[in-house]
Amino acid sequence: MSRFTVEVRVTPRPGLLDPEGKAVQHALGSLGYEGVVSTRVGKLIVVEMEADGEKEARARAEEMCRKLLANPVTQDFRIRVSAQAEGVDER
Amino acid sequence: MSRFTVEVRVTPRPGLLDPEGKAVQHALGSLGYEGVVSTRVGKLIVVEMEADGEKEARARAEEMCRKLLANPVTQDFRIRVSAQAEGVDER
Amino acid sequence: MKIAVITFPGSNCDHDCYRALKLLDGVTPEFRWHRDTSLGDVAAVILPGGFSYGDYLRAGAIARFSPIMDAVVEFAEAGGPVVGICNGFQVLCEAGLLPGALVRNESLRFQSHPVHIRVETTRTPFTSEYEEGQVLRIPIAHGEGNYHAEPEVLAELEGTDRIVFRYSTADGKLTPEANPNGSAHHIAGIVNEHRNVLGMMPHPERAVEELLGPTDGRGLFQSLRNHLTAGATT
Amino acid sequence: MSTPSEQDGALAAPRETPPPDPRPGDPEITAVVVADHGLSEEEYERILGILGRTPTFTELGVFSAMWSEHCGYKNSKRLLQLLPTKAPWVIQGPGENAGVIDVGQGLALAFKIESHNPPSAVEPYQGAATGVGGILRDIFTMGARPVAVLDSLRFGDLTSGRNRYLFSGVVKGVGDYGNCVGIPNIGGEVFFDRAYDGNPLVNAMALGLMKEEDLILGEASGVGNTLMAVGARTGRDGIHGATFASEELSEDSDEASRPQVQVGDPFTEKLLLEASLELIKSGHIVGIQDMGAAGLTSSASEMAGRAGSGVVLDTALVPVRELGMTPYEILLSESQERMLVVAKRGHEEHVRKILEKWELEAEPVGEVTDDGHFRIEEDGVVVANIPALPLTDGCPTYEREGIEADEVRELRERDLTEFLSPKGDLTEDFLELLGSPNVASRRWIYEQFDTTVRTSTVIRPGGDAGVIRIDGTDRGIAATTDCNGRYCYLDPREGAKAAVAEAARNLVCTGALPTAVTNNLNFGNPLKPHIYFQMREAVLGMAEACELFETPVTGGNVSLYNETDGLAIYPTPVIGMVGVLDDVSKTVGHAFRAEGDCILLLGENREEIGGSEYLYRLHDGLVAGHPPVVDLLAERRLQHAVLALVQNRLLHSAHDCSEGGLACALAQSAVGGEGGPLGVEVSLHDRLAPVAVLFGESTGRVVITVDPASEGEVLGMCRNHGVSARVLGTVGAPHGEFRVDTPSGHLRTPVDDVFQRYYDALPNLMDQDPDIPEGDIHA
Ligand SMILES: Nc1ncnc2c1ncn2[C@@H]1O[C@H](COP(=O)(O)OP(=O)(O)O)[C@@H](O)[C@H]1O
Ligand SMILES: [Mg+2]
Repeated sequence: MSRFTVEVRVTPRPGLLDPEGKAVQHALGSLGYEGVVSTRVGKLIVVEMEADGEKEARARAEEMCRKLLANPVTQDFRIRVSAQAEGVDER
Repeated sequence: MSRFTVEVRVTPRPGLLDPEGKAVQHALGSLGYEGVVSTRVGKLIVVEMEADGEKEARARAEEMCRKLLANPVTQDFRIRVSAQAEGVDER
Repeated sequence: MKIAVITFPGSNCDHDCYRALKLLDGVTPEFRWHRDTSLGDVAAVILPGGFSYGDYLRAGAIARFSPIMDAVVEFAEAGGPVVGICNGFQVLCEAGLLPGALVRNESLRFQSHPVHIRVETTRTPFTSEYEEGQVLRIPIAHGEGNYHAEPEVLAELEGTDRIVFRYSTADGKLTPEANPNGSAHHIAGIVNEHRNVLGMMPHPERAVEELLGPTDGRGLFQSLRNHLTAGATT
Repeated sequence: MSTPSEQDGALAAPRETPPPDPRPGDPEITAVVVADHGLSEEEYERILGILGRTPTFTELGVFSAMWSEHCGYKNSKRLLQLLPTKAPWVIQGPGENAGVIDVGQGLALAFKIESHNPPSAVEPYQGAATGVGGILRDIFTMGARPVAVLDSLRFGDLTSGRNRYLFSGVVKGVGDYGNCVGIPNIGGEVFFDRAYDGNPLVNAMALGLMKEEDLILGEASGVGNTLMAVGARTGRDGIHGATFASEELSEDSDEASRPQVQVGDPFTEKLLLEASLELIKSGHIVGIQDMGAAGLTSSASEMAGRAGSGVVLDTALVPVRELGMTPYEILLSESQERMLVVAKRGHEEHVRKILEKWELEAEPVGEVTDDGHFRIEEDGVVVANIPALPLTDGCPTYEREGIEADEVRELRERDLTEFLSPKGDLTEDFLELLGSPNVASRRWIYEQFDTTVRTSTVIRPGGDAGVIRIDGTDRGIAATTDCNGRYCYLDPREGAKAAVAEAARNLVCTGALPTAVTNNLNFGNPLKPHIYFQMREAVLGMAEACELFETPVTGGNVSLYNETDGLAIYPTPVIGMVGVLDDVSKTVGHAFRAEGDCILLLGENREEIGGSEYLYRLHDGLVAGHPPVVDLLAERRLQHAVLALVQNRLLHSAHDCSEGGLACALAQSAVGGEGGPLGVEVSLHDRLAPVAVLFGESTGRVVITVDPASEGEVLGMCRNHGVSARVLGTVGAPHGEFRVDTPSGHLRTPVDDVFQRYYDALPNLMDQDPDIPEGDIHA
């Protein structure tokens, strides 16, 4: 068993109205940011789990998404698995 | 000018209560998922913008975060910039 | 006859539903706890409003896994009448008993005020006491009541007379201002294919007593009672 | 300058239990460490006296929290003693989690107000949300089921993006929390003025009902009974929030010195609410208290102090959210949604079972002792050992010097004659005033609050006071919060009286008899003589009015040091008042009901424009002049008259005149109905300047409507009560004209314009630009 950090990114499905994204986009515009083409707002769910390997971690995460974490009618999800306890800071 | 996809991940600061994470963690437990060590829920904001280069895109995104997208009192943010219109699917 | 009101840990309209049912002759409301596994001998089920599990993640997403929900699904599939109000509607969608989903209000704000809704069909066990086109005054109180479904699903709901209530003006017009949350096709309530499962965002249980305002919600409970008594005598 | 009181002089401590050794790893106690804990030299001396030795670091933290202004009331206690607190219907006065009054038929009402100002300035959403959470816990720890909340808010002007950010965040926080727990919001207030720029005020009030016999107190009694930590786990949130609430904010309140904010979890609160009420009914516990300000420290020591007992508890037994927490942190954490419960010995398992049903934890953490000490252990090693009573009640209290600021006196005495004639067109002035965020509809706010959950709300927010029915009876409860900080700034004594008078007037307008008061004293730094002056005067004014109205004060809260960079807020003694209706079906709304109804004015128009919204809004933020004078005896007569009219079902509507004056009161009644706006045809014959008669804010006035057939009877009843009353005109047609004539000017405009201005003003202000968090504190 090793520990994995699973990052689930849940975003509103394309075509679905994203009022929150729209609001942020509008606010960025009013703050004077030009060149902002689009803004979408979704959820980030970071799960740390014990699993037998990356593959298993990913498989379980996908199942969690389908069952609970995302609603297929309105949301898409993407999963990223990393072996570290904490994701690398990419700043 | 080229187009960049900036992904901002906003997460509750460590140590702060994350009621949503707690609720999801609890739900995953009741669904029978074992080995889930922790769950945190944050926000994912995907901004597409025109910028003169990756560096500029990142700098502007950081400013946006500090000004609007994240609340420094309760949230940390991390930024990822990619040159494509759509982030690479890492599945 | 008994009607079950389900209490999830964060339900907060369970007592209000109970009280509204209590006002009906011949009906005995009974609470069922989310951890119960059986409904017992009840003629109908109400999923009340509230914040079943804090509405974390998505409203209703966690509640649908409550132990009692298996019994509710079974009951519904056997044709038993089920009404989900507000959070109850959200739970029914998450549980797959009704199509579509309820997403955040377009305003991004919680909306709590009386609205007008137009009765679109009386061909349900829940609306027989109303007239088609009748406009009701009923409160809403929700942050995620914006009904969304794929175009095919919406077309099917339209084509099969399954949209039960739509947000409208006082005189029954469907204007954008009359739609409080951005719902597709102004949808405030729908039924399933077999017409025995109703989900609606407005709160009829808050509109049954004169002291508190309009009483347009009564018809819904009376329709249900009449449906059940008719069923019992035939 | 300060004089410690005599009565809390030598508090000799019984010292049977051994003193703790310094805990390895804890900082040494130095003068700097002491000062960092907000304790004066004199206070530290007193601590040395109480302990007879140097405190440990843990003990210092405990004293610092308990002797902060927030818990210790060191600068306000002596003033609070001036307030009337007794009446036959008061069951529990100040000193408990909430006040309790008898409301008849064996039922009791618990109610209290509490501030969450500094947390809301830093993180408006969580600050406001946890404010609501805290006040709800104060109610249900008395054994009462919360039935309503109200919120009293102050912000700087909405022209600033930061103020809009604070305002929208606070409103959302108040709403999300109460909505989720399922408690209807039935009212409150909001006021915008530059004086609140750096220091928004967020005061939340809650009401709860119980059977009288279910009352339970926050007492740790019965030696050997078990202390249990119940509810959420303890994290590092808001450590030293109580001390923080007692400090001025300054521009360099930076990241490092800023305590972590607390995050609320209303879902857990709802579970805790149900579990607590079940627990109290079960008979397995003898006491319960919220772990609010200063967390475990204040709850445990106050419970011991009240019962005259002692407690011992082991921090290693407290369920924590994070590893490696020190006793200091565990004792001072302000994590939300936690309670301290005193379980009867041997009943711990029953307690645990009840909590488990609600998916919550309950862990034994200590027990009640008889040695009068507050003793803390970490894994059996004593880390703090303090006599409980001196800790809770031995905080030095000060009476300070109070001197009025010269500049305020000058402002008050300023001649306002030049402002008595309209600035431009009278109707335009009127519409501008009506669109002021201090006059316009608050619908934008309360539509974000669930106001009808629990199906008991008879009068929703939007009128004068909220009204709920008492389930199973004919009775009702009305509640309101009021305070005009501008009046209090110009004349704190008159301003405080005006606040009490307005609260009572709001209640009687719904038909409720004013019964009792809770208050929130929001002020600047009490060490400054002109601030202390404001406090003293305000308390004296409040005391005088409450005495006369027979509305005793059963509790409240004090929030001081509301200053940024030396600039203080207006003195803002918020009054939360509750009233009782014997027959709730007689209640009256503020909106005109029918065309042809007769409009009457009770009370007198006077030439009073000092401190008015008109001056602020139409004359570049001018705050000057004498605020309206309060004639308490006339108010009392007015209250009786209105109540008699309601009793006899003679009123179709009743609305009190406040900010914006008579013209705005008429407008609010004209457009307040569900069925759309009604016209107004009114003639005023006062020999006063039009600005004074239309927009002056004289107190003691109520606009009522009655059936024309009962006009004579109503006038007669008013005469009998010694209340001046006269016919102003009639209610006009739906969507008709809004017409008010005076000898020297007219208001004329379609009532639809009035409607639009009144309802659109606040949304328009909020929709302009984004609400940005930028500003002094975040920068
Ligand atoms: N302004 C006030 N007027 C009267 N009593 C007050 C006032 N402020 C506080 N009190 C009373 O002092 C006691 C302690 O209050 P407080 O420290 O606010 O309790 P909590 O533990 O809830 O924070 C309470 O009973 C409260 O009612
Ligand atoms: Mg308290």
